[in-house]
Amino acid sequence: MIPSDRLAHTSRWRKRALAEKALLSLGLLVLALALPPWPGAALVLAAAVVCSVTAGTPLGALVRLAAGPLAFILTGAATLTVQGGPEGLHFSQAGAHQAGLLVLRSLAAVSALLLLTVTTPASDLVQGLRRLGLPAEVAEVALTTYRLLFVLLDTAAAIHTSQEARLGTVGWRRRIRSTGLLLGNLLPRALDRARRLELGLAARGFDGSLRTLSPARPVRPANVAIIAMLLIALGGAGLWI
Amino acid sequence: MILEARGLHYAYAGGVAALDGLDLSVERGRRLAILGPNGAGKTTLLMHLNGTLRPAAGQVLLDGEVQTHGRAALAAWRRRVGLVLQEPDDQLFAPSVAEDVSFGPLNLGLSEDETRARVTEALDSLRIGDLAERPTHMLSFGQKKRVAIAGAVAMRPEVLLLDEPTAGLDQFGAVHLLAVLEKLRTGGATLVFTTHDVDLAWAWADTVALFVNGKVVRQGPPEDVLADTEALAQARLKPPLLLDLGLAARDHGWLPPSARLPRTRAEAMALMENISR
Amino acid sequence: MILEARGLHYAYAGGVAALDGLDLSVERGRRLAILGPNGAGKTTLLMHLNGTLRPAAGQVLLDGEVQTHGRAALAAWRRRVGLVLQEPDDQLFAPSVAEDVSFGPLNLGLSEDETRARVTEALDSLRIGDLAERPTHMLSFGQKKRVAIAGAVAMRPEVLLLDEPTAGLDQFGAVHLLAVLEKLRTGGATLVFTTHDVDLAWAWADTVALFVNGKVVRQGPPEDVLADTEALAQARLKPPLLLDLGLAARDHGWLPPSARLPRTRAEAMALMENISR
Amino acid sequence: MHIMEGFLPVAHAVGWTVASAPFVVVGARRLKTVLAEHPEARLSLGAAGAFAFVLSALKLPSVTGSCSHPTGTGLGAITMGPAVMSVLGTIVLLFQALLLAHGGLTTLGANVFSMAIAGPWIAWGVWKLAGKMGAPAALAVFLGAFLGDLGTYVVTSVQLALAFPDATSGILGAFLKFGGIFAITQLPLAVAEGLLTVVVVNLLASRQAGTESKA
Repeated sequence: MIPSDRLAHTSRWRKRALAEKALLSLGLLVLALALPPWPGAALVLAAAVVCSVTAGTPLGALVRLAAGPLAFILTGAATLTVQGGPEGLHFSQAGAHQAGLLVLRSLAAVSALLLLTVTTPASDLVQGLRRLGLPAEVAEVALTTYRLLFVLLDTAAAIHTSQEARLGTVGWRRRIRSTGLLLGNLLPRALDRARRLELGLAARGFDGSLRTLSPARPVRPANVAIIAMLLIALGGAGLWI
Repeated sequence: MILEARGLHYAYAGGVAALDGLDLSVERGRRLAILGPNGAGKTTLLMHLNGTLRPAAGQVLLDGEVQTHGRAALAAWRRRVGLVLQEPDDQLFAPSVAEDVSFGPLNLGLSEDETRARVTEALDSLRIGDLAERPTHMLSFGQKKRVAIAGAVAMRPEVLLLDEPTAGLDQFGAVHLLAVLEKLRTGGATLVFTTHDVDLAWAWADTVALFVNGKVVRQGPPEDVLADTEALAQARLKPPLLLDLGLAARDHGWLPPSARLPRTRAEAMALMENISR
Repeated sequence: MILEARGLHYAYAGGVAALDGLDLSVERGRRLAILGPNGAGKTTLLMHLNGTLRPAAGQVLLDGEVQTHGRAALAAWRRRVGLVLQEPDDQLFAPSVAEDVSFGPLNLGLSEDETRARVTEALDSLRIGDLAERPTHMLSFGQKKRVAIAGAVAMRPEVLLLDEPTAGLDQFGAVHLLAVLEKLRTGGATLVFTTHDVDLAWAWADTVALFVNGKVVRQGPPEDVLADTEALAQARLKPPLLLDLGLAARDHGWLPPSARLPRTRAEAMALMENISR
Repeated sequence: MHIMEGFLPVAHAVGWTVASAPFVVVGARRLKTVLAEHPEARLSLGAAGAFAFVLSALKLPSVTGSCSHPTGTGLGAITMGPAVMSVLGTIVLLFQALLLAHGGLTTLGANVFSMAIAGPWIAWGVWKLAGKMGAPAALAVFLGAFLGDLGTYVVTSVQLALAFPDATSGILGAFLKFGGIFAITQLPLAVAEGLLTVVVVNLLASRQAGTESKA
């Protein structure tokens, strides 16, 4: 199970139109990058978190989702606090200031991305991209990927459990070997599953394309107007304060 | 006969014969159980009955007409004969339930409105209308199984082929699934299912075909086929428990020779009541 | 008590409680059936009993000692408690049967000679010595299932946890598997298995634990637990058919109140004979 | 090694997207041609994509104990070829960003360049070259996967250095800083990934052999 996917499917905003959610999240993302980090990014960060929580995401879950990216952001930013010189590396006040702003900006951007991921299943986004002109073939491969990755994650978890039960994950060498065996079994099984899926879909008239009918979720102009006003207000505040 | 197989031959890549001159006939509006042990090739047989696999020799007839494997012919054939595989993950590919069920109707060339109507109808007939918007990967096994059947039902097939429909389901899940299938049948569908479960075949089939070594060695009413201990032994199977008990009751004179043998728990309990009187 | 669970709590990522204050005790050398409907969390429970999952609260005791989840403690724990999952494909990862079964013994740090001896012993005890050199992915489902069990048996666990051991097997396969497991038990192993099949629990368990809503609501001898219609109904289950028939026979006075109820087909047929006398 | 959302300045994000686009478009064209001939391949490609996602979501044991993931670029390139990997890799990176917040949308171009283009081509090239020079199969696989993984890490370090040059020592100094700090996790990971890929490729080969001898 993927936490953000589960959150997206159980979100209060699950049935909101894709365009509304995309406009809000991507708008915030653009603002996070375009506005000066202080106070612009801070405002975006606050807005994204408030929206995510309003959509029904527990704050704790949001923090856990942000933890992974944050580790990278902090490591990356840490390198900016030191400067190379003729006598080796030394701490840099200016670098630290730059790093702080970078962390703030990245965090705002990550929270905007998270707002999208906890309200909108990735499959909806791919369907949206398809309507915007993504080639159908690529979209269909992507949607098959989405569907099968859950099946394969379950399988991988079960294989891992059985390896643990037989002490296959104790020690570095055994873990490498066990992980290799896991993957070496998973790939043929993934392809085998694709073959069986082909047979299963043939029975339903598979003629080469994987067309389906998505539920219609009409855009509400009022919501779009509210989102636009929010984004303009944030942009204005970020520039003027 | 809505569906017939005549002299089907088919061998796997390794050269092992899966079907070896198989004959089978399916009566319209009835429930046929194809009974055999695991690995006997029951799935392979089903895949011949809707044209997914092409026999090396022999024919499949639909309403008396020999079917061919050209593109257009196959499409028409599969429209009339639906197939539900044992493992629902082998048939569900779309991210959500309603999207998945819409695949078949769209392939039939139906309009969006018609497709939507078909999806609703199919989900309702499987009693899973409330799952329409759920993501496929968050369903339980039993729910997936019903969605897979809805995917076939949405194409309104005349014959529905089901591979081990109750495998992996618990009592409750199996009872519910059978109730839903029964409703489809009274709606006019013909049901053909494979199983290795003699008790299921006994409780629920109108006709049983015993599948051994690539052939149907016996086909007929359950009380004949499932009482044929010798034929069953070839398939490494034993008679259903209730059939055995019913025959013993008949032997002891507690059931008149012409009376129906108990097929369900309720009938068996009623028989016990009768004996005590 | 060789194995005990006390007050286990565990919730899935979504916040749904899987185990909700679960207690369970397993007697040495016996067969315990954990009975519950699909999706109840039976697998999750097994994964706590060998330390794969760590409870939010509660303890697992082995021979009276509380188990901990440190690296070394876990290794010792899993050496003593083996786990066999439902799907054999998830457990066979080496190219050949013998290589696969050697995975556990090698991880125990045994020498090559000792490992070879263990592999032979495990395959023989599962009666599949002839499969040793076969590639794992070419086996039948029933063969894979036995190889997976051999993989656990080769580590000589004191307790063997089996998730739905007979699921997917036909009559013949199930009977053979149970015979093999019975041999392991007489060899000293304690067997704990999950199932949704009340008839299997009735035919084969010494003790039944009824698992409902994250708790064991009843644990005891099969004739008590499986006759408790109310408790079973909570788990969406019905009593075993033979138990129902046996109780009816007892009610009608054909069986003395103290006599053992029929658990197998043979015993039921013998009872019919008795009645007729 | 992913660059997270919002970490790159706008100009760099756009620049790397533009740099990656031709590879992905050409890959998508290839995909279209393949799928026109083999419509059913969309299922197996989807399965391969799902596999790549699972692969990259696995935690590998690393010496520092931090959570690190195999890139899968080597295995993907060796089993599927580097051209298809550019599209599949992009799909996988998109899902990683959307499902795990690992990487990002504005940094997708940069991540695609390092992990779906540079890594696979390096891995594939090294693997082929080592094979031609007579290296044993396992060594060729190891070198391909090892250097493919190292390659993505070097490219990412370059990307970061270009975005954040050191005030005194410039881009080169910044590259050494970023390279140095990530080397702690990436070097052992590259070794692990190389070994892992050897195990996988060996297993796949032995399964293949088993199937053929039986058939």
